[in-house]
Formats: sequence, structure tokens, C-alpha cells
Amino acid sequence: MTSSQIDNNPIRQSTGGQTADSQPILEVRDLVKDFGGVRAVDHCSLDVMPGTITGLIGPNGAGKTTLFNLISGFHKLTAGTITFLGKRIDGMEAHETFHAGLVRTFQIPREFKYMTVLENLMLVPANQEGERIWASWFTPWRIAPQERAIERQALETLEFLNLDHLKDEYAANLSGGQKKLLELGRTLMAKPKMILLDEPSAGVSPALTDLLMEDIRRTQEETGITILIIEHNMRVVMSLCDPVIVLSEGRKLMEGTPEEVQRDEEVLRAYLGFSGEASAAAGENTAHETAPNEAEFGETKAGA
Amino acid sequence: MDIIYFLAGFGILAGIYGVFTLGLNVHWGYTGLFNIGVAGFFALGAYTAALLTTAPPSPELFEDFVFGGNLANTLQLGIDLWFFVALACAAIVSGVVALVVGAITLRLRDDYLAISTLGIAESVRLMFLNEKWLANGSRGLSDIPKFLGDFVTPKQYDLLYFAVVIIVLAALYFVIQRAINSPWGRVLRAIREDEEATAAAGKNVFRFKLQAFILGAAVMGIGGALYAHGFRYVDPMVFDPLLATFIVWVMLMVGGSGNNLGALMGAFIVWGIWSGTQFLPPEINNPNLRFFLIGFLLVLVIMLRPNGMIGERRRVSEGGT
Amino acid sequence: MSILRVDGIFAGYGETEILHGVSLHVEPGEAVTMFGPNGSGKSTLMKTIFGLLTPREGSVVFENTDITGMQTDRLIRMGMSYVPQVGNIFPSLTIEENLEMGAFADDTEMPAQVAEMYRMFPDLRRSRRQRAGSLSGGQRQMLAFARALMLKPSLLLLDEPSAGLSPIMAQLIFDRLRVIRGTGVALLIVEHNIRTALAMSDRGYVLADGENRLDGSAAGLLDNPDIGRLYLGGK
Amino acid sequence: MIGQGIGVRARSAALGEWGWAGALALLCVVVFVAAPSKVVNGILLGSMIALGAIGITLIYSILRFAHIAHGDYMTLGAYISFFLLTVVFPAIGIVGTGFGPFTFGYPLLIALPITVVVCCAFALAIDNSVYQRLRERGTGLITIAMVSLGIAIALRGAIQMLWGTGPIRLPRETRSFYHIDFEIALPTGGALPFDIRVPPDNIFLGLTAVVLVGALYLFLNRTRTGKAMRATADNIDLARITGIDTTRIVHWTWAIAAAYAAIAGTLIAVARAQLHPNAGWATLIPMFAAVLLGGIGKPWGALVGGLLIGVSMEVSTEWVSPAYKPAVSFAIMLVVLLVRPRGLFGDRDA
Repeated sequence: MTSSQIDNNPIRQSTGGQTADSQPILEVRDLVKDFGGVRAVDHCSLDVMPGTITGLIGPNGAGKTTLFNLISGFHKLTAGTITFLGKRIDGMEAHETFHAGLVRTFQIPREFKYMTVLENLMLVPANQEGERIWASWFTPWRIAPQERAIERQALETLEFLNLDHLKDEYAANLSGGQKKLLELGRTLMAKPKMILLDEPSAGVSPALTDLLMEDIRRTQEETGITILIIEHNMRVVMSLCDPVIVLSEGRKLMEGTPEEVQRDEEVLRAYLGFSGEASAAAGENTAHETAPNEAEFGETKAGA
Repeated sequence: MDIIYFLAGFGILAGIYGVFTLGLNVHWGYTGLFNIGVAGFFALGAYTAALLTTAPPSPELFEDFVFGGNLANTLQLGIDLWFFVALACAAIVSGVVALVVGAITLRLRDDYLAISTLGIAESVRLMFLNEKWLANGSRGLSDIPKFLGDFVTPKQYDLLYFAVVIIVLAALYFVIQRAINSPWGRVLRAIREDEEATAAAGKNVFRFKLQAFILGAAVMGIGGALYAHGFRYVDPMVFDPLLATFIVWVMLMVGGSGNNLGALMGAFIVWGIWSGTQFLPPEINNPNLRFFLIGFLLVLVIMLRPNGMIGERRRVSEGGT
Repeated sequence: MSILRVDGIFAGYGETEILHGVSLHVEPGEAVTMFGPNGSGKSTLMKTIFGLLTPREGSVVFENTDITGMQTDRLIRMGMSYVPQVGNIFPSLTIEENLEMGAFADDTEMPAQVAEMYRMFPDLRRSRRQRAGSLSGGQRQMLAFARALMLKPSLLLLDEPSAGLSPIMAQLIFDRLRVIRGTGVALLIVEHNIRTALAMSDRGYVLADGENRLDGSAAGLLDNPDIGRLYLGGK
Repeated sequence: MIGQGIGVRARSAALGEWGWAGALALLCVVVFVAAPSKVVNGILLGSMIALGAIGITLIYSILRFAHIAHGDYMTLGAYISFFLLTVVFPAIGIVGTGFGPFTFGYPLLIALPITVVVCCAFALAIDNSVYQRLRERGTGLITIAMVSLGIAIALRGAIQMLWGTGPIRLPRETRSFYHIDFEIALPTGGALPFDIRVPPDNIFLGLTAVVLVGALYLFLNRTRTGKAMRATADNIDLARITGIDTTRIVHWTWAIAAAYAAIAGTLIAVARAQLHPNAGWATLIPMFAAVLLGGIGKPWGALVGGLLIGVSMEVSTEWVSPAYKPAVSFAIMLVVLLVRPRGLFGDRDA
């Protein structure tokens, strides 16, 4: 890869340009994930269409973050398939899903503390010539132009996020909201085809949340990148996302426009919990809690 | 004039220690790899260089020992170019051992690497101590040839070799500095800060850790080769953990890990104190007291000044916005 | 006289403030449910009450003693107990040893209390010599309750007791909580199964964005249409 | 950690932990037939390694860092015992060697408990003045391990200042070895002769190890503090909110680890009939190999691991020079890390 292949525009790139045709960009089929005795994701299937900002909501413990961890390769799945851009990505490791074009953020920002803001961004682009150990000694002339291009891309991204005045600051010195922006900036640097945002508004003041929302919307509009967001702040979900997918008890409960979701009785029930009398109907759903692996503990399970 | 020769002798060792601290800085300072077996790579480098350039120790024990002995003659390279071949071989041997051990342990918990490096150091020492056919056992290898020895009088040789050490040190400093300031080094520092987030940024963490481990080990191997040709004698006692591992750690931590200049400063200052104490009156000039102080200093530095004297450069004031 | 009185708590982690002046109270023997959208600060409030987090402002009074910032082992001896949402049992200890640990601060009445717990949770007696790690999710929760009840607390704090459980298992959990409540222990529950939790509670508090939003009797809250709006937005 | 997830991939699905233990036990039997004396002496060496490894694994499970100074804590124990036996006790008239069939005298039995107390006090003082401060400051675990390296160096320097750098012979009597001769009739008609030679001292060492391991078992499973220690190892946050005084548990951990280290260090010196300032440091690799083999945080794993390592080290002398014993334990450790990184009995999340 040579410097010419680095696009000068910080965020615009081609792949996201495809409009929402019938082909989903991400297909999750029958995904299952067990942790010890608990089934966190239970035969979950969902599609994300290209070019959308899709919201992922659901009550606590519905399996949203686990789903992110599975899609991005941070957890190994128990069963099921994940297809991204027509390619199977289940079983890939975290850095491999990244190269497939899928980039995630963490709920709590994971900045590289003792690296500058600029370095935090410049780290991200893939296939950097200078990441070969030999390159700095034997082919420095191939690094320099690429570095300049990446630095320009990083500076433009910082400008886009209004963080450019902090470029030489250590990331550890940023405020909570600035760290969130930095995290968003890092994902943009990857020129991904799809971004997974885990609770971008968590721990951010309402004023900054508005800014962040604006940046996310602008990002989508200007680049066409598909965005999947876990979010609890309904104000954000309602104004930003379409469609919204509701997850409950490890599977998709429904999908619809924000208004449809808002009006849906079943969704409300999922949030507010089942009523005392509903237990007989709910009793069918016992597969949700599975017996622990006998071999793991070497002892038999007592009857529940 | 004697003082000059003394200073040159001091500078040779301080410079060689500087090489080790540079190597250790790649491991700990930039990547966060906890290597407590510097002595192992030191010994591998020193013995590799010595074996390539000295006569086979005892031919009756192992007559077919082929590669030993006469690198200088075999290569027939003018102006002692064999020296650089010896340095390169030392780096390669250390690097290959690092590759094998790193491949096993670098995917696991951080502290497994520490114990494994300790194991390398001990196993390497035992091998050179016990395999008499290979390295003459406890009697060691002597008569290691002088690099450029024909050009100066024996008295002046220290001055010349001091210059050689400084040149090699400067070259290594330059090479490592290049690598650390390149995108490759940026990934290492990211790994040191947060391994998972580095993986989320699409980097193959294991591969970078392995590369850094091999690079640092190879640098240490070169330091060992410099030592062998500087003192022209090696035996297994040289690679005692105190003088071959622990003091290097103290040098790095005192100078400031994560900063190559600090690492070099640490090497010269700590070695200055160490060798300066030999002029103390005999009552307090106890080598074991120095042993104690090295450990004590390591604890003290970490507790009181975890960033060392200069540490990593801080571009912006602490506190910031 | 309230058994627990929380007044104007401001608290958070690092530079992030999560609670902006929350107040609530619990009367002796009362069951109170606290709920609200994710990120509203419920778990943070629990931790603040139990002394795991020092508030920046405000006070926590338990049985007429100001316990703000007090060490947890003293709270336990005073009669407060806490069941966290996850990691609430010792997996490599047996069931019985888990119960013994519950009485660590004061083991004078331990054998009688262990027997009492086996009476209240018969499942546990059957597997008393088994490692707790081998239990299913619901059984773990039962064990966590029993462990927390070993010192006969007057107030039990429960963080999402039914999280990660099947509805039928959650139902069993709430049945047990009713029994526990019957023994006179006051309960403060954070729960997302709001209907079920409120069905067994006297009162409820709704938190949103780190502030008190609604409170009132359990029955009244169940019928309040504002709650749906709180969760799902809308006008 | 990312790395762990990858490492787990290497674990064998075919053999459970008991399968592994069984296979290894079978191997031991085969080796026993080949070299019975070495196996017996290996078990005794292994039990000493295990006493040290138990301390390391306890510190690992409660404090979560690799205690690199553990070997030097053992050395300290040996030198304190030596100091009592050669300086303090003679001054008050407690002297003697050749107690019964043993090479050492009864004063050793008096010296051991005193040594244990001194070493515990030392370990607690270090924790109080160094480790506790670092913990409160939230220092990283690797950095704490590095501090323990500094303490190891300082401690050895202090020992060498007081007693010199060379080996010191322990006062002792010569005693003849026990010979055990017997034959096992083979079904094929022939007979398999055994000739086991065991120094009497090793019987004492073995019995001490059995008593100490048994005592630890009872402590961890029968006493309130022992159970609280296991609970703390399981989940220190939950232990705190259950009212367990985790500071006291940490002190207990250090006390037990230091006591067992002191006894192991002294007994190793007795078995070798000499003291060396380097002895403990040299035992570090076999001890860590035992800890990793058994699975971090598992006292029983450390015991089994210690025995396996000890036997392997002794039996390896059939084929390689005895000088390579530490290298043998290192090789075993690498193989364990390669094949089963969480050890024989380790949890999946270790």
C-alpha cells in the first residue's frame, strides 16, 4: 500500500455510499452466547441495513453489550452466524473484524493515556507501512508521505470534532466528554464500513450529548457509514435512530421506527417487567436459564 | 594521564550497560514487557561472539566442533570486519531464543513472561557452565581477539574500544529511536497503555509484542558481544543476575523508563555510583552493601519517583485542560 | 421513625457526577422498589448507601446514626446487608461455607441462623456440601439472599435480584423475597421487572438522570402513565 | 485480556484435569520402576518445592501478583535457623547434633518455630511498609512484582553482608542411609528387584511436609479465617461487603506464606547440609513451575505440581547432568504453558 491510497478526506469514503437497497450490511442469525449457567444471548437474529443509524435498545441485561462483543470478536459465540458485507465474521478475532471494516467503541472510553490526542488518532489507520518493524530503518522514504497523509487525516478529523486545539495534549488530560469525542474520532480514522457505538451518551452532560449527537449525525450524513448504537438515553434514540431494534432477554423483540417502538405495548412490558400473573405464560421460556456445564464443576446440579 | 585510561575503562562498561538499558527500555519502557532475565540474553550474546572468535576450547572433548575459533581468519575480511559479523550473530542468537520463548508466553498473563525470562537466564548459564566441550565450563573462554587490536598499543586499546562502544551505542540509540518514533513504536506504546483497545484498533497485539521482545533481546545480545570483545574473557560467573540483570533494571528505573535518553543517563549515573564506591574507605566499601543498596534503590525509586529522573517526555503540562 | 433516610446525595466516579441530589427513606419492615431507565444512578445510589462510595454532598442516616462514609463491616454489624447484582456468592466455597461467611462479622448465633436459612431456602440444604459455583443462576441468587440474611439485618439492599433469570425463576425469587419480607426485614430493591417488584412493595421511587422523578405508593405508580414515557420518551 | 482468550485455545479438550493427573501418575509409576530411589527422593525434594509454591500461590490468589522475593524469604529462614543453631543456642547451652537417626540435633526443632515467627514478622513489616502503600496507591500488579524483585535483591545483599557470599556447612553428624530391598514377583515368572536408598533426614522432611500440608488443609477448610481466606481469593469485593476484614486476611496470607517459606528454606539447607545465599533464588523457577502446573491460586495444585516437578527433576538425572535440574523444571513449565496454560487444576478464567 502506498501513500496515494490514503484518502485525503478524513471521513468520506466510498463503500458507505451505497444506498439502502435490500441487502443488509450486517446479518446476525440465531446467535447464542452462554456464560456459565446464564444464556446472555438467546437465538438472536437481526439485520442492519446499510446507511442507517440503527438504535439498539432494551432493558438492563437484555444482552446488548454482549451482542456487541460477539459481533466485534471480543467474545467467542456459542452458536449462530454473523455475516458482514456478505462475509462470515463469526470466529474472527477483534483485530480481524476491524480489518473487515467493523469498528467499535467502548462504553467507558479506552483512550491511550500517555499518548497525545494526535497519536491516539494516528495509531488507528490500517495497513500502515511504518508499522512494519523494518520500515523505519530500511524504507523511511515510504513511511514519511504516508505519515503526513495520516496526520492530515487526523487533523481534519480533530477539526471535524472540534478537538484540534488539544492535539498535543495527553489523552489522560481530556475531560470525560472530550474522551468520548476522541473515541468517535478513532473509529472515523479507521474508515470503517460500519461503526458500533456502545452508549455514546453515558456519563456525558446533556449539553455535550447534543453536540455528540450532532457529530454522529453529521458523520453518517457526510460519509454514509452505517452506525449501530446501543443507547439508553431515549431522547438520543428518538431523534437519531431509524430504525430501532428492541432487545429483550437475549433476542430481538421488535423492530420499527422510533414512534412504533414508543407506542408498542410489548416493548413497554419488556421494560417494565412481566406482571405477577403473567408467570404461567412466561414459564415456557425456561431455556433461558441453562444448567451449568457438569464437567466444569465435576459435581451434579441440585434440582431447581 | 592515568585518569583518562580509568575513565575509558569506566566508559566502556557504562556504555555496554547503556546498550542493555536501551534493550530493556524497548521491553519495559515502551511495550510493558517484564523481562527479569537480561543476563540470559547478555550471556547468549557474549558467548556467541566469543565462540565465533576463539579457538575451540578443548578439541579432545569435541573434535568436530567446526564453527568455533577463527571467524577472523575464516572471513578474511579487511579492517576487522569480522567484529561486526560477531555482533550480528550475537543479536541473531538472542533474537531466536526470544522468538521461541516469546511465542509461548506472550499470549498469556504478563507475569508469565517474567518467570520465563528468569528461566532462560538460568538455563543459559547452566548450559555454558556444564557443557565443557562447548564453552570450557567454569574456566570460561579467554583470548577473545581484539577488534582493531593491531592499530594501537595495548595501553591505548581501552581508549579505542571506548570509542567503538560509544559508536555502537550511538548507532543502536539511533536505530531504536527511529523505530520507537515510527508508527511501529506508536503501536507498542498503545499496547503498553491498553492492550484490548489496541486490538480494537485492529492491531495484532501478539505480533507486535513478539517483535518488541525480539528487538530488545537482540540489542541485549549485541551488548553481550561488546562485553566479550571488551574484556576478552567470559565465564559463567560474569552473568550473575545482580550485575547482569538487576543493576540494569535500577539503571532504567532511575533514569526513567519510556525515554531512551533517560535510560542512557541512568546507565552512566548508576554505574558511576557503583564504580565510584570502590574508592570509599574499606570499612564501608562492602560489595554486599552495594548489592543491598541496588535492591533498596529499585524499591525506593518505584515508590518515590516512578517516572525516574526524566521519564517519558510530557509534551504538555500535567493537569492540562 | 425511618430506618433509612437518604438526604440530597450528590455522588459519582472520578469527574463524572451521577447522582444530583437524590433523597429517599425506608420505614421499618417496609419494601421499597427503586427503578428508572438505565444510567439513572440506581446502582450508584445503592453503593453510596452501603458505604462503597463516599458522597460528595448529602447524608445517609441508618437507625438514627449518620453512616455517611462509614466502613462496611460496621454497617453489617448495625444491621444493614447488601446483595450486589453480580458476583454475589463465593463460587469455590460450599453452600454452607458461603452462609458461614455471611456471619463473619459476628458468628455467635451462626448454627441457628444456618438452620433458619435452610428452612427458608430448602433447596440450599440439599446441596449444602456442593461448591456454590455449580449452582444455577436462580439458586445462586437464593444463596446470595441467605448469605445476606445471616446476621438478621433490619434492612436488606438488593440490586437487580432477577437480572439474567428466566421469568419463572424470577417469579420464584420474588416469592422468596415475600417470605423474607414476612420476617420483618425492610427491603430496598432496585429492579427492572417493575410490575413484579411493585406488586410486593409498599412504595416506589423512580429515578432518572440521577434525580428523583416520581414516588408514591406501589399501586399508584403501577397505574401512572408517565412511567412509560420515562422509559421510552414521547410526549 | 485478549491474550488469554487466544491462549485458552491451546487447552486440551480430550483430557479433564483428573485425566491429566492420572496420566502423570501413571508416568510416575513407570518411572518409579525404572529409578525408585530417585522417585522417593524426588518426592521429598518436591514436597519442599511445594511448601514454597503454596506460599506463592496464596499470594497470587489474594494479592494477585507474582512474589519474586519468595525464594529469598526461604533463604532468610535458613540463615535465621543457622544463626540460632550456631550463635544463640550455644550461648545458652542448647547444643547437639545427630538426633536419633538424623544428622541434625534436637536444637533444630526448637529453632524452627522461632525462625517462623521472625520470618512472619519480617514479611508483615515489608507488607506494611511497602506493598500496602503501593496497593493503596493503585499501583499496577507488574510494578508490584518488580518491587518484590527489588526486595529480593536487597534481602540477599543483607544476608551476604551478615554471613558472607560463600556456602556455609551446617553442623551435622554422619548417618548411614536406609536401604530398602524388595522384589515384586511378575506374573511372567520373573521378579522385579527394588533397591531404594533414602537418607534418614529425608524421612523427617517428608513427615514435616505432610504435617504442614495437612495443617494448611485443616486451616483452609475448617477454620473461620481459613474459609474467609478462600472467600477473599474468590472475590475480594464481595468479601469486603460481607464484612470480612480483608486487611487481616492479607496479613494471614503473608504469615502463612512466610512461615512455610522459612521452614522449606531451612529444611532444604538441612537436606543439602549447607547454606547458600543463592539457594532460595535458585528454587524460584521450580516453585513457579509448580504453581503454574497446578494452576494459579490452587494450594492443592501447588502441592501436586511441586511433587511432579520434584520427581521430574530427580528422575531427569538418569539422563542429563544433575546440574540441569532447574532447567528441567523450566522446560516443564514451558510445556505446561504451551499445552495447558491454566495448569492442571486451574479455572477457566485464571
